[in-house]
Amino acid sequence: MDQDRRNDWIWFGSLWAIFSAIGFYLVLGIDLLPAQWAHEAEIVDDAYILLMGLSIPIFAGVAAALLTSLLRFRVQVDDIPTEDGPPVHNNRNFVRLWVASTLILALMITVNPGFIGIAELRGEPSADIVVEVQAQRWSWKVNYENGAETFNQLYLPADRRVRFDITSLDLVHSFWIPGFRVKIDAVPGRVTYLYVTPEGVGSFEDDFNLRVQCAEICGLGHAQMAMPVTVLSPADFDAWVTDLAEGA
Amino acid sequence: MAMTTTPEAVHSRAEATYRPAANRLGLWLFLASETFLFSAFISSRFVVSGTDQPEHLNQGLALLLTLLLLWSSISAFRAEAAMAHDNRRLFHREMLTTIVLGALFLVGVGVEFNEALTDFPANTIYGSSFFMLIGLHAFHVLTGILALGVVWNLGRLGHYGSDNHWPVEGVVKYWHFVDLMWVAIYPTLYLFGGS
Amino acid sequence: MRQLLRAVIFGILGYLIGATLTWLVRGGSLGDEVCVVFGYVVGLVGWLFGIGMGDTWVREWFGLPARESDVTGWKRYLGFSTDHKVIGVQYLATFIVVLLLGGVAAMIIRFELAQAGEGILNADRYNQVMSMHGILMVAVAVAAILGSFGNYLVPIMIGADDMAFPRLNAVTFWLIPPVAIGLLAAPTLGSFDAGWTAYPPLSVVNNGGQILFVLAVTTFGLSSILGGLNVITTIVTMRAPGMTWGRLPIFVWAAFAASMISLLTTQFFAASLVLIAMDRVAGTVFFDGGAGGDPLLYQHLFWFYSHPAVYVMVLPGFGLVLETITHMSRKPLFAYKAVVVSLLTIAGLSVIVWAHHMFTSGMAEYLHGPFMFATEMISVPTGVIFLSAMATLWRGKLWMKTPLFFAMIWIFQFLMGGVTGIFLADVVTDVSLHDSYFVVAHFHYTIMGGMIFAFLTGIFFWFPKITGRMINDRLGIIFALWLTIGFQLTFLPQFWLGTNGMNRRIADYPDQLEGANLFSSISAFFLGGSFLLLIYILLSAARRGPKAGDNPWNASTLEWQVSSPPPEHNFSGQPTVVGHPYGYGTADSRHAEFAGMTAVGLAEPEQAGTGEGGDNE
Amino acid sequence: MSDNSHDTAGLMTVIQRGWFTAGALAVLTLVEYVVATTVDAPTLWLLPFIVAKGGLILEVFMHSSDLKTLDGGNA
Repeated sequence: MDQDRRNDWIWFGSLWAIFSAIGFYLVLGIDLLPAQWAHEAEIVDDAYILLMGLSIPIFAGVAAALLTSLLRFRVQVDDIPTEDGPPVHNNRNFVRLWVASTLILALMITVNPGFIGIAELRGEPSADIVVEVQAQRWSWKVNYENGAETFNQLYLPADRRVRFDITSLDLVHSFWIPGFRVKIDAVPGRVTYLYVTPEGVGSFEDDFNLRVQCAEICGLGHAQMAMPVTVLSPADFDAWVTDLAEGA
Repeated sequence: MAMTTTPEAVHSRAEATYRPAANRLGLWLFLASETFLFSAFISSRFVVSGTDQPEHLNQGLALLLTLLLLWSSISAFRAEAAMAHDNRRLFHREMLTTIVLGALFLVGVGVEFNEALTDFPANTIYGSSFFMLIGLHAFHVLTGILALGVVWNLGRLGHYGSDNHWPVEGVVKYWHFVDLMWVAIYPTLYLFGGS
Repeated sequence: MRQLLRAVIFGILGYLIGATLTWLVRGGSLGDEVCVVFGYVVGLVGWLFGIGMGDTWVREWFGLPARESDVTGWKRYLGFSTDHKVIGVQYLATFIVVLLLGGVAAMIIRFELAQAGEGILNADRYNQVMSMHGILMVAVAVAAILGSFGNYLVPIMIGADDMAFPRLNAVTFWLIPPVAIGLLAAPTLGSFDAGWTAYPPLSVVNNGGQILFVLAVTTFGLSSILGGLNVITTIVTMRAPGMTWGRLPIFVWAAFAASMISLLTTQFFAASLVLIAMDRVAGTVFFDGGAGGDPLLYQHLFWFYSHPAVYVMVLPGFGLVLETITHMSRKPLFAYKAVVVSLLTIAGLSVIVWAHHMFTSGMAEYLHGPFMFATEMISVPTGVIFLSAMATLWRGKLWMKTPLFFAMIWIFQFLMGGVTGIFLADVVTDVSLHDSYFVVAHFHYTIMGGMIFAFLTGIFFWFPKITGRMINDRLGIIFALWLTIGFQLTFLPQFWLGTNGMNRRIADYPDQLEGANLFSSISAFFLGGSFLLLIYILLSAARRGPKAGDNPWNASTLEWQVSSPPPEHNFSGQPTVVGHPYGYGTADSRHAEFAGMTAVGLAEPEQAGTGEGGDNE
Repeated sequence: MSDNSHDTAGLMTVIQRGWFTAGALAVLTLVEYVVATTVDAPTLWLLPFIVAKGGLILEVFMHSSDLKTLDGGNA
């Protein structure tokens, strides 16, 4: 009998190990996330990968327990079941251990990537440049500090910390740049803000995730409410923004 | 004591409306649920405009309405006590008093609405909260009056007695609940902003 | 039949009277939203009056004796029946139909999304179909289990003859058809396109169909409040002698916890929708940012209900699955008390986590941390549910019939939903993933995986009790595998789509995402096809399945101790509960005794402590 | 209203309790009004009045102690 019980756990342990290995290989081996175009993207992706790493063993454990049960505990019943399982109603120590470990795990991820991640993502409330963004069905208007203005085009300097001041004239829209991994809603009647430090020079032509996409449903043109983002080197950006302001 | 009522319940499922514990609990749960509805609207008022209130509030009328509702509460209380002690005359009189006071309250609300339309119309943020909250409360007063009317009529026809007066107790409880909500709504709209 | 016809006529008349009177009073045109609102309200009253309230309550209000319906046979299902079992079946049938309707909408959505660019639908039409799919499925998820199994099983399981308020119960069900009619009639006023969440200002300024959405969904909320009230009252006051709180079957506890949530928080949903209606028809400015209103107010009110609503959906699912697992693995439910505490804790915590839907909404930043913390904490009681399910299976005698198959798949599916939920509870990852297809995949795992799979578990487990006939088990397992594979292949790619820049609720997307979308669409059609098999299984079993007998699973709880289907008043004698509901493995343990009948059932686990040292036999 | 005695003395006692409560509520309301119109930012000052008035109504008028005996009593 004891040998039988030990075998259950050996089955479970082996399946757990195998599933975890497969899981780690699949999730961490394959690049699931798109290219990072901002400092913030690294923070978000690190949190994502940390959470993935933590969830794989949990996931594999449950899957292993289910498969072990299916393989080892199923019985053939002809008509009506006559045999019962062991009358185990509880195992207080095991429940306590389980609750304690889930609690500790939950607290751990609340601290990191939770609170620590929030602090990193927010960073210092200071910016090198401020860009005002105004959403209106179904387009974006962008104003730069020197008075330059673009419509459905966003140009940003690399390696400079940018603050977006975002508002909306009509509906709730959402300002999402997948390549930067950041998002904030544009709400009529209030100004929301967002800090981001783009990294690397590129444009929508290089990566379709370098775009501002409206992420909050806003009617007919919602899917098309996107504008390409171009990240220039700081010098190019300065030249571009000056030209634009003077030409205007 | 659920099972003491079982024989009756088994034989006539739909007739089994006199299960005092179930009826009481059901009403309390309903009132708890209603409390959430009122708190949703009351908290909306604070979310959109804090405790701001306009100049032209008719404080006198509001105080009068508050006292009117309070008076109707005591008459409803007397009506219930009367039926519990088989005093039908008193029940009859106090029920009518309550209904009349409730109707007067509604008239007062009408006057208030009329003033509000010019002082702070619905397209201002205070006006929105005002019409919403007072309207919601007035709607409950109205349904309360209708329910009181039904119970008063049935009591008049001799349907209730001291050992069988759940509908009276229920409708009066509902009436007190409407008063209870006013206890919160009155300061929310009129007093929190100061003078 | 007569009642139904009368209800339809009164409903239509009521609508016409309400709308016309409003039109006469205020002018304008008959199609104005104000007229629609009053027409709908009067029509709803007319409908309820016609269906049966007029015969019962309204007559009593005027001192007249009530006229009870004396219809028997299958016609009961089409009228105002106060029998909780009839109402349970009415819910079951109604929501299977609504589920299929929502499924058709899902198929249209996936057809459109199979390729980038405009396909069969233009963007406008797409938003409407997507919104319709959303609200239909949310309605199914909220009410399908509580309405059908809550009604059917709770009274029998606690040894009562009916719900506490049988007439209210009937009214609760008959509020549902106007909801369906209201939603499906929305295209006559230009349809609604703001998603099921109906965020303002969009839902204040869009087409007139939105007002029907608001009215219908508010009615639905009323139905769910009244249903919750009835379930709680029944459980508290109608338990059979000896049915202590510690002997309640776990599904009853789950229904209790879920009913608490729907009783209280649904009012916030109603409030948020009423505010939208006021903004639309009465000229108030709650959500008009320009006039001092605040669109975020809606989101707070809405999520104060709609997050707990997720638990209204899945808590009864937990109950069904745990019941099935304990009966089919022939072991007592592991850690019963801990599970009960967890169910109540989840219900309690659910009302303080709502703003995790709003991390990117622009609300005050100091709120992010506390709401993230509260959200992560919900994983602890949920973990206990998982523990109970798996530990009950462990070393049991697993009878691998379709219900247990579904229950085990449920564990797997809901785990995927739970684990991906962590990514959305965490502020940092949520900033990236919010409103993306990651969210879409996540909630399909929790709601479809967690609720629909539990619903199917319940259907397959209690089908013999409800109809008296067995289903074809081989087909059942084929269906389970077909559905699961289709489900995984449809929604797994959507996680990838979400992290790779596809936002939700769009008719068109960047060409680069076409491959994964096409794959997901093809899988979705495969998934959709499996439901044809389900219909076949259910219909063929109901018509010519083998007779089930009273207790085909040899299960211990009260509903299995009566005939299949149960007699009209559930029990011929008064049951007295004498022991734990799940006494498997303990010789001569009993759950209940019946007056004038031989003792049946199982279970008196006075030796509940025997499990202390581990799973010793 | 659990005492269903038919005597008028019992009724008078109950009604007297009602009158006392109503009197207290009226006084509280008036004081509340005075406080609100004299104090500068009265929100916090008014909360005790709401709690007191609500408590009185719940306890005396609505018999909230009923709730204790609602459980079916099978436990």
